[in-house]
Amino acid sequence: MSLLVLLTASSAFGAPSDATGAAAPGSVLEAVLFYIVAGGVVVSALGVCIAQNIVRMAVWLFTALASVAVMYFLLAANFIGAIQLIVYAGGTLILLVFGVMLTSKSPWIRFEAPKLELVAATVVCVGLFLSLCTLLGRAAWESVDEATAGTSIATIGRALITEYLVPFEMAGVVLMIVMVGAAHMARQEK
Amino acid sequence: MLSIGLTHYLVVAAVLLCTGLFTIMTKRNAIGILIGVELLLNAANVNLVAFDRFREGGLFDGQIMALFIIVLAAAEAAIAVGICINVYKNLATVDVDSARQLQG
Amino acid sequence: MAETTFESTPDLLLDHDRVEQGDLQTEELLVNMGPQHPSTHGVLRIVLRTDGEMVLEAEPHIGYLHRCAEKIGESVQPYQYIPYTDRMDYIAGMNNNQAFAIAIERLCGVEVPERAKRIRVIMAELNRIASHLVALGTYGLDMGAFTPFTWCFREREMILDLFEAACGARLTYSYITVGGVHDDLPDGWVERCEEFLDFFEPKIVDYNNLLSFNHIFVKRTATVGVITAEDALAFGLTGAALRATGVRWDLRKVTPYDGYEDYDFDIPIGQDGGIDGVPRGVVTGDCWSRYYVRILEMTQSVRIMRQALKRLEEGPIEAKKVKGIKLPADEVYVEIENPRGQLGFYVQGDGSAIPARVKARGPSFCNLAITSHTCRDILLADVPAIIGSLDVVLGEVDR
Amino acid sequence: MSQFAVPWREKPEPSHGFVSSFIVALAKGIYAIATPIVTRFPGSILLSAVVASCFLVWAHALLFSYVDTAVLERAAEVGAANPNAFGYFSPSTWGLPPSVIGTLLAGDAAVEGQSPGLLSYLLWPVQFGFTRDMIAFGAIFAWFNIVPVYVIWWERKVAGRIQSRLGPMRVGGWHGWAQSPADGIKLVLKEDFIPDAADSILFRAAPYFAIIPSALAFVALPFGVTYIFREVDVALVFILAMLGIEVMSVILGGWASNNKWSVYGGMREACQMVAYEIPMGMALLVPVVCVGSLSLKYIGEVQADGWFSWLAFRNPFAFVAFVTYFIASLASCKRAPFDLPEAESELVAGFLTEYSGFRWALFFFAEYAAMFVVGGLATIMFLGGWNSPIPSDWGAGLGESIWAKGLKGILFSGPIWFILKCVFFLFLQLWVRWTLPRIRLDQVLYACVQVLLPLTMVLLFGTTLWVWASESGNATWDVIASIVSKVLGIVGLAFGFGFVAIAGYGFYHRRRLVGNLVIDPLPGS
Repeated sequence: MSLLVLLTASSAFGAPSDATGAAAPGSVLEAVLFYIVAGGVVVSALGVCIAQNIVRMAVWLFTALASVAVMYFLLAANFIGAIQLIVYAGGTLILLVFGVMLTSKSPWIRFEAPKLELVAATVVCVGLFLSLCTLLGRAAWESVDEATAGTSIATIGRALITEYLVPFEMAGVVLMIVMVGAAHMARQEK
Repeated sequence: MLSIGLTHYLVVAAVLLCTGLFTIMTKRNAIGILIGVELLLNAANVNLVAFDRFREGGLFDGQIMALFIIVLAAAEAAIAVGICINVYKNLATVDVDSARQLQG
Repeated sequence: MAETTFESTPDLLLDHDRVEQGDLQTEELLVNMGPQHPSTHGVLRIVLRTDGEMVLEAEPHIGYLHRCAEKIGESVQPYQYIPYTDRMDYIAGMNNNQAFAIAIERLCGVEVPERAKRIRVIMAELNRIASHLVALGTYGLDMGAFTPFTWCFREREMILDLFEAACGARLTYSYITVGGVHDDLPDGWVERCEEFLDFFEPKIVDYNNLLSFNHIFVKRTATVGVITAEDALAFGLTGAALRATGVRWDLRKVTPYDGYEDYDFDIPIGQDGGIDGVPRGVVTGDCWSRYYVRILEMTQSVRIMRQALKRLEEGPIEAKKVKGIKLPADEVYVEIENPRGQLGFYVQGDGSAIPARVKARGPSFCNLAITSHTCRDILLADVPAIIGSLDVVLGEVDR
Repeated sequence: MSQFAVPWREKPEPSHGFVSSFIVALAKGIYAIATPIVTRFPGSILLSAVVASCFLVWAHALLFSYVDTAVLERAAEVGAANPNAFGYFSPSTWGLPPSVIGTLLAGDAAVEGQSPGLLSYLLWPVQFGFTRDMIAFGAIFAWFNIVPVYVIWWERKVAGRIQSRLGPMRVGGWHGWAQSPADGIKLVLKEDFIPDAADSILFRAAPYFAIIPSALAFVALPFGVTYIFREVDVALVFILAMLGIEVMSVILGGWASNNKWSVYGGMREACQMVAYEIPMGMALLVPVVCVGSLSLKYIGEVQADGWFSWLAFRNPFAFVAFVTYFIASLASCKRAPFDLPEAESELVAGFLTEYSGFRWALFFFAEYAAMFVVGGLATIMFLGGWNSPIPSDWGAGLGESIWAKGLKGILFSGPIWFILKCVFFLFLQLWVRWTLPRIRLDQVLYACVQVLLPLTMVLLFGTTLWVWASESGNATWDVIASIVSKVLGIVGLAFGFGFVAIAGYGFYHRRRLVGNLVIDPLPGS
């Protein structure tokens, strides 16, 4: 099993055509890898909404995030993929699981939704999905089939401190506020 | 089918979006709703990165946006988990239906 | 899937008021530490009420190793009861033998020959070293350091070899009997013992370098589980646990037995850090003090043994006619200094050869009583630190 | 059957399946064949293994120098993609233009001056990326399996020596060399036990969440300039992410076991991870700032000029960051003194309490593989990666003869140096583990958040200033920087020699503590 995953994930870095190492666009390999990874994303996402147990939901979310990261590798966005793994799967998700552990009396606690609500949600979501698919099928994107070359981290880094400097600093301020706010909320009131 | 284009990725993003929405609508556990929100954000990220990949120019705006979203998602999760724990401290449950003191 | 709950079961709660007062912070757990747990030194069961990593209170539950040791003493003759005393505190069998033997001797007025007293002192001090080695080694294990354990057991093996040479047993010796000792020392034993002492003394420096003055170890044990002298006296603590609080109390000095008054030795006590090589941050009566008092006591034991070996002379090793001796209708209570504290035996005779009542005062049992007082509002990792520093032997607690 | 029949005796003997029987038979066979040889000639076998591995590396160096010149240069000439062996892109079937494939398959006279003929026909599969991928995949997979098994054996020997014992001595003969494989077989054949109250699916899944990331980390870990499975431009972040994801398995395993001690283990790991991951990442950013790349291959390549060019000796901040990273990496591998999630004296076995058999073995495989990865990261980021301490232009006067090539192939062999350095780090980890007591949780948080984190911030800031000053081109500054670098290098050299001296002393006196006082328990017998 680990062998399979090793092969799949390592091939995601692909038989590349450029320095970033994404699978050559338009190749059969890319298609195969895409369907494997997309299958992983879809199954995990469905797992999240079907699972009743909150810890299992978190595990499904974990696999969904990991598959999305592999999808980023396929899209030649290696940096985003790695960041997705380290921040999302490694950090945020563990925070969530930590929250689950602190807030549930038992791991098998369930909060059932009413039947009617389930039906309504299903109708809404399936309808939304179908309409989105219809829209996507009709949309005429420019230069859709021509994938551009992958990025380099240096470009992203340079853009972050020139063009996107203000959002970058704002993100820092937001993180700062979040740290203070989280610390305040976690403070034990005596 | 074998030529993977932008639409393929957008369909995957649509699946993520709809499942995220479904999760938010049906789960009663506050952290479950948070998980749904993470799915939604990932749908947006997949969209951004895919558009970035299949776009002329190579400015990587999409990737940078995705980066910011990941950062903000981490911040959002930290605050939201903090709120959940506070709710749990006060109400001894994280069922969102039971947190209705402000409902008047 | 079985429905399992992490909720506290109310009838197990130790202190209902505290639970109701305390605001609900996170999940409070009742955790059983033991009876099967690596750091409870046997079959001690401690019920911990924890809030995350914090231990709000800890209550020791004992009795898993109860073998009616005292009741057995009321149905066998004293010399037959000696092997049972071995099995109480199995780490320090010699000292237990000695305590019961002295009790019977005091009751019956048996005079022990000089050579037997010397041998008893040598054996008791050897066993004190062996017992402290176990305490140090397992304390290292409790702190997560495995190596001190094997180093201590390496030296303990040599002591056990010496015991085996003297009496043929390595754990339950039954060597010190009523009226003297069971066998004379074999040829060359004294030289071997001196050789061992020469080998052993520098090893204490090794233990200090490896564990005692290790920064992490000091951080883990200093100011943890501080017991004041008042508390120690109030709870009836004895032995290293009492001396670590700064009380200079040792029965070998206070009420000498078996000729301890002849020997020149000191009573080490715990002290605050910063002087005499004691690391900064150490407080009198904390875990580190209790640990270090044992290290110092080993040095004193070596001192006593050197003197005793020098003064060992030829002579009889056992008083005459003690087997089947009739116990007078009287009672006696004798306490001696066991490695863990004061081990007392109360024996009541009724004119027959079999005691009417035997009762033991175990130092481990009494020292363990302070656990729930000390283990309040500490971290989970401090619980093994405190239990280990008290150095209890469950065989003697449960008897 | 009488009415007194004991019901539990009627149960049939548990029968092992075909795979189990096969494994046992295989193990017995190997044992039967290997034991007489290994027990009789351990020294000569060890010697011949060393010689053989040297020869293999030599042959490897020759082969790849041949292939690289004959195939890759040719490919580059025709304008194919960036050539890179072992992770060699543009496999002929996927990327290379047909004209190139035709030339390569023809083989002969592709490049002038190289001997065509038989060798090139024999080697022709190696020019295909897929073949090389398969070789490299086999190598990684084998390495991933061998490392934990033999590090565990080695750890037990090291622990034995430190504790004045011998360690494993029986299984297989020579110093218990087969102890770990035997333990592995035992673990595989053990009962597949899942507690009733556990969440059985997550309980089963958790070990795989541990082992897959640690195996994936090897994908981006370069063993040499061409010995990379996949060259990823964000290899550093990728490996850090893999180490971070492993935490999930601990939390999950602890949670799914439904044992209070396991939950404690999982929670502790989560707490600890929050504490150590930030200082660890920031300590690794120090060399990244020095070099300006996240690609491990590039970071390794800039350290090719011998000992003094290694990044730990570039500036004082990097030197301190090296120590900081090592401490944080201990926490990342759950190694003592940071082994709180499985603290056996406090939490029984922490998250591993309910695990046994194969699943338990998977956790341990992951842990030891992660130890190697962490050591490899330290090697690449601070200690020159796969480069030898000798500058790489040494030996230019030896000529281009086949023997000179072979000698240089051994002397500058990437994998040999890389593995040696990793083994050094592994030894440090073992040494620390068997010497130090365990830290308390609040002390871990204090050490990581209040000591290491500010320290690494200062280091990062300082090294940024240092790099900025170095790039300003001031001549005086360059002199100062080179002097500082030399001083640091000499300090590092002193540490290195000190380590060798201590290790050698310990090895020479390895029996000193064991038995210089033998007390005969039965005198006269």
